[in-house]
Amino acid sequence: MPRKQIAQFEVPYLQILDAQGQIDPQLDPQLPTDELLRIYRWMVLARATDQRMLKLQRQGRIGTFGPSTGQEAISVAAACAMGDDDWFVGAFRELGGRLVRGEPLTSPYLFYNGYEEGNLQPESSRQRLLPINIIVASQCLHAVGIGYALKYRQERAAAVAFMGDGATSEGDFHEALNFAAVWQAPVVFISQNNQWAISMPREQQTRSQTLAQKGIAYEMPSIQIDGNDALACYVAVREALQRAYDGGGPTFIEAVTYRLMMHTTADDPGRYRTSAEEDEWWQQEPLGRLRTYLTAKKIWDDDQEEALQTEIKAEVDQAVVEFEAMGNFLPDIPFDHVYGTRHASIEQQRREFLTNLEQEAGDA
Amino acid sequence: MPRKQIAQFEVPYLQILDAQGQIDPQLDPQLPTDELLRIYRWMVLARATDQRMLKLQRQGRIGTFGPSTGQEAISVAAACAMGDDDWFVGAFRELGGRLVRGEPLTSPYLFYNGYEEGNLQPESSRQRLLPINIIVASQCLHAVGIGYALKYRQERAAAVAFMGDGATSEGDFHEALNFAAVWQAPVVFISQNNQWAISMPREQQTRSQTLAQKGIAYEMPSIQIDGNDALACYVAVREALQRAYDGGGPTFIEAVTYRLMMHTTADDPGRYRTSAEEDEWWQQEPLGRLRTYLTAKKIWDDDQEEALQTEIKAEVDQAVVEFEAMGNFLPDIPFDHVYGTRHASIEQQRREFLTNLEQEAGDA
Amino acid sequence: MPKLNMVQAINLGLAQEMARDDSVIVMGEDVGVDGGVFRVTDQLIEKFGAERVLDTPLAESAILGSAIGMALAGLRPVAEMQFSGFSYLMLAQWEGHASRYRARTLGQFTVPLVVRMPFGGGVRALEHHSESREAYYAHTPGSKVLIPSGPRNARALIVAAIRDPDPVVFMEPKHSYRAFREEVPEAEEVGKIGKAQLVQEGNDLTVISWGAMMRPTRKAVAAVTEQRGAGIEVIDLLTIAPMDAGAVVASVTKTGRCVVVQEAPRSFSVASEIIALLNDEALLYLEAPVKRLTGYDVVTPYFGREKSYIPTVGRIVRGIEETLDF
Amino acid sequence: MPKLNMVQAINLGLAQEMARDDSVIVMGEDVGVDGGVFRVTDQLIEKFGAERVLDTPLAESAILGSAIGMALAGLRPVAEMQFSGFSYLMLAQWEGHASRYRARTLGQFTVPLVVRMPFGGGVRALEHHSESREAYYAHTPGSKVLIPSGPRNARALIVAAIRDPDPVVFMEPKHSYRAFREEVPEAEEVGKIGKAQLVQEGNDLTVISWGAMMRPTRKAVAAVTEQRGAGIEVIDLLTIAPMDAGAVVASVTKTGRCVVVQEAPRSFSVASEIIALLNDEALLYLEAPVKRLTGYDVVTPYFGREKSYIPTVGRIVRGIEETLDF
Ligand SMILES: Cc1ncc(C[n+]2csc(CCOP(=O)(O)OP(=O)(O)O)c2C)c(N)n1
Ligand SMILES: Cc1ncc(C[n+]2csc(CCOP(=O)(O)OP(=O)(O)O)c2C)c(N)n1
Ligand SMILES: [Mg+2]
Ligand SMILES: [Mg+2]
Repeated sequence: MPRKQIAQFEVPYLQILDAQGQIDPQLDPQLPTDELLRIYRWMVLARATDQRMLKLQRQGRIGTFGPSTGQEAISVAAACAMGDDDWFVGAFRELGGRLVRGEPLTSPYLFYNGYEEGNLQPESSRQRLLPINIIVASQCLHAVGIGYALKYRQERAAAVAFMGDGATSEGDFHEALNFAAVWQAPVVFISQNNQWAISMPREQQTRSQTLAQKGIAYEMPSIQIDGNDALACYVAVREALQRAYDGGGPTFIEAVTYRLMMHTTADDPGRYRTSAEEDEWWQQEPLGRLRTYLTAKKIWDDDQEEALQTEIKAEVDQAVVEFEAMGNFLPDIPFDHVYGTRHASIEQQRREFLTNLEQEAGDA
Repeated sequence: MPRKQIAQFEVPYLQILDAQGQIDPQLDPQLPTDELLRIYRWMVLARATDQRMLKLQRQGRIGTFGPSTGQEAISVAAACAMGDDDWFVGAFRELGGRLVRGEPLTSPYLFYNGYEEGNLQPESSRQRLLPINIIVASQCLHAVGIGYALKYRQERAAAVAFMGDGATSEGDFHEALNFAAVWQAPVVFISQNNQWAISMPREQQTRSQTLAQKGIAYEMPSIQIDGNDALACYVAVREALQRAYDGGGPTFIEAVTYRLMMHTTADDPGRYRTSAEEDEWWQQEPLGRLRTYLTAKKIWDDDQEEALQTEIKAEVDQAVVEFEAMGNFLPDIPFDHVYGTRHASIEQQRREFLTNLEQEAGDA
Repeated sequence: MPKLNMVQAINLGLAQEMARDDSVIVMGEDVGVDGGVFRVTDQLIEKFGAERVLDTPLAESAILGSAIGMALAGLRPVAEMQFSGFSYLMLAQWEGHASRYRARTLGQFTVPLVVRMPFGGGVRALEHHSESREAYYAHTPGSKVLIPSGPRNARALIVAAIRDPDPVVFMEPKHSYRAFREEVPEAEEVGKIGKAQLVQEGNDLTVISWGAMMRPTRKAVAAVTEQRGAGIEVIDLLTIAPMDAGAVVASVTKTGRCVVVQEAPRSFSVASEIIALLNDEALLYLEAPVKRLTGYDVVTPYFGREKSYIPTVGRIVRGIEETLDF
Repeated sequence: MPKLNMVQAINLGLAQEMARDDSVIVMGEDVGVDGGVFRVTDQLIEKFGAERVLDTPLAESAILGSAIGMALAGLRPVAEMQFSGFSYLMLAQWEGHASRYRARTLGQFTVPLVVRMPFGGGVRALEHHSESREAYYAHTPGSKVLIPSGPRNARALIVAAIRDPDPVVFMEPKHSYRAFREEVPEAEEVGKIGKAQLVQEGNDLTVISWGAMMRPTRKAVAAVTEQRGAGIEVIDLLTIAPMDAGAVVASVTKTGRCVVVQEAPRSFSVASEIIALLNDEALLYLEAPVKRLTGYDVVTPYFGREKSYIPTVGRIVRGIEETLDF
């Protein structure tokens, strides 16, 4: 039957640097050398930290954590594209981006060793970096509220929210994109589509061909990008930020990437995916291709690489030493931060707690 | 910059009978006369019931309720298109459809007078009619589960879920459409876009041009229809049901209509919209245009109309009489239905309750 | 001093705080142009504009979740849940974020915000519009839960809630919205969070209640006092959490008898906690079991039956008498 | 009889019920191919196929909401919340529908379903993976809340929950998942919902606990018994709601002293309700205040500090002794 079509939509895609590290000259953003090297360095540091954490976890020196190896490009490039006044609103797989934003190198260890101290941002920093968020998709809404506040205060700044592919199934994701669009809030939503939500493959998470098309539901500019291509990530985020600063409202970016390691150290991917699949994605991982490009561009060579690896190993070693030297974790600190005001009932429980603690010490 | 487009989408629209009651001959579904008259009769009955309820509410004979005047076409046509084995999963503005599905004429009064008895379906009926649902969008998920169960049991049947335009903002709406699409569950989602969610106009509820395009997020066949055109409603729902029966999964239908009355009897639309807007929509209301069409088609005339009105008034009168004669509402019935099993603590509270009740009677 | 009902009093408090501090933002479904379905936010949009009085789309988790973001970024949002019965849609944001941000960051990030919500029955409303579930919020560490009982304390407490450094659930007993008026001074009054109000002193028995139940409670107390000349002490809890344990314990230590009147279901409730508190601190002073006059552990009936399920003056009178006579 | 841990025991119960009744469907995040993040649903997809063991998308409200639909249409879904800390996302569906459908329709529509969820701390897990919030569900009328404490009762209770006509929240103490093994008979055992278990008789004091706290409780009781020769009665609650008031009251009426051990925060909790119950029914028998050995009213600390916040054997021993010596 002949029916009217009343609206049309398209989903664009961006890749600048392909899996072999070849650049599409038409799309080359011509980033300055120091910016390119800065991005690369953070990615290398993120990878090194991630791998060290894995080791520490296996040795029982920190608790369960979720590695981000293979996903360095998107959060690092986004963080590098961001301005100081922008807010970084992460989930739990943006280690690289967090470090770029000034998180102390010791924080990941502290956090994954079970101390809230790992959430503290340096007093000197702008502190526009929210702590790791574990309730899937819930942080998307915080970004919207922050965006609204920035707009209300007429700050030229935006909130950048990260979430996984699985996160797009949660109601909070939907509500966040809708609110952001209605408010035309300066927010950049970045879904790290790493193909898996624990054991759930992307194709079973949702029936849509792309995650990017979910933005159509909110009339939101949306794009799918190669999330392992640091240049595409940088360009797409910069564009989205520009739009946000200029009052153009939110953007949704689907960054196609891959979780090369286990979901968390408690997970065994062997139960649900093949190593062949993993191998294939290792061919497309972001560090190698960026290095190839930098080398081809002649702004990087093997000596520099070696020096960088040595330097970064020392940094990571140093951070671990510092972390392990930390010790003064006051036991009753939770009583200090239930409320911002003092209450007799909480103080009474604190006394009870401390008495108990003393007695426990005696038990031992 | 030249960017690839990786997916395209279109949103179709269907209107068969225009606001003047003119049919598009190319789209005429050629419904049998008795089916056309059946649809019309239910719409008239729904309107009459709605208006009577309004009167009763104003007289304090029932409590707050939300009128559906102006929205009769979509729920009635959908219910008429449905098979006996299909499930009707409503929100709270589908009075017509509920009546079609066999809800006793006394039930709306009972329900809106504060008695769960208004949710009872005749024992003789198929009972695939869920009670009114007040938590906006929550019922969408029930329809998905029912759809899954039907598929699992290999029944050739579907669940038809209704929701408002405002409902599309809730997380439950999103989660429901995603689950239904992933499961390819036989579900028809019908959003009655009546332009308002209490005082919130459709344009501020979401930024999307259409609600229909929200289905794209789930790769779900979606369509916008003239929800005041009973023929378009019937055709669209029948098509969607057919798809569901045939294993083609869910469909999303945006039915464009208008809430001609207040949100509920506790609401004053004068605070947020003009009567000019209301007047304009009165020109497009569904009963008049269907009657025009039936008359033009020469299967209906003024005498028949008059007879119908008389007949329906009598039916409505009779229902109100029956409703008002009902009285034996056992006070402790809530204790019977907390659980399907008996528990001492509940029974003890029941005794306490009954003792209190006796004493209260003494107080008076 | 103008005589205001509770709706007007809260409205006054909101308007004054908005005038005082431009970081205060009001948001929720129908709070703007419509002025709120109960008119609590009436005229605020005219006074402060649509940027500060936000008519949001229909999504409770988003309302709180975005309010949390605003609070993190330095605003002081006052978000409305249209009815408490729909607030469970935001409980994950409440339990997971609002109540935790301070602890999670050892005080570095905080979320000073208020969630207002009408609750409770007795207004012949539809399903989900009549429940009392203050215990959910009270049981959530990091939450402050306030329930005013009259226009004057409602105004003082909403002001306190807005200025408080912590997230506050402000539950408004809708049955009391227009039930009576009180003089509410134009001049600033700031309630004290964490403090109960000693409504009336007495030596024979303590009645503890809050919210809409304060009215039948006071009537019942008046009746018993008149009939028996008993000295009944009355406490209006006002803050549910963190509770004013001192006031409760001091009173019952003195009177030795206690009745708790609450609309919510009985088990695992605020009344239960009051009893537990008295057990901890005042057991040896108790001359009778503490009596819980509460809703029953049944699914809140539709309004046709609700009345019998909400404590009445007569029931409270009898409860007090039984406890006096124990 | 095979010796099973709790994970295996629940798995056995699920497998047997699925084999017995094809209306039983298991669903949730990662419950299928992965067998559940704790392996509670291990191998079920191999045994019963992907139509009966559903790996769902990541959305808790949808998991319960669609399970409600399935139950309305005659299935018996057993839905998993991956951790109780994410279950608040479905509380609106629980409070608004699962717990109400029967009452709303006077028994015409019912939702026999089970929501399983691991809860509680002590496993060095990330934020939101360590809470105990059984009180939320227990306070919701129409809800049944079960907490097993060992492999054998876990198997018997999951079977009972699946066959029950009502929605059941089945909270699995994750600290006990692999902590110990018990003999669990292959043959059918069906637990009794609403019945506590008298673990050990005694005349001097009653200890009431549930879930993971049963183990330190038993150890503490053994220690006190050994040291002092006291006769301590131990009750394992098993059903939190509707609670077995009879068992609790009978025991404390006999012993006159009571200690409640719970992991959840203290206020507005299950422990509070037990005290309220004893106040109602056994006050005159109490020779000492009922002691609450519980979590504190603080935001659950990250695991670096959590241990001190969970009741330990030593703390329970002291609590029992203090109550004996009162
Ligand atoms: C609301 C919620 N439900 C469940 C979980 C448990 N969980 C943690 S991560 C995860 C999968 C997330 O997948 P995705 O969004 O794709 O992010 P990724 O882990 O791949 O980075 C799940 C189910 C959670 N943290 N929050
Ligand atoms: C979850 C939830 N939030 C708020 C409400 C209060 N409320 C009832 S109807 C309504 C507006 C619904 O709008 P829409 O979905 O467009 O349906 P309509 O009333 O127009 O039929 C609101 C906000 C509710 N019932 N449920
Ligand atoms: Mg993922
Ligand atoms: Mg509407």
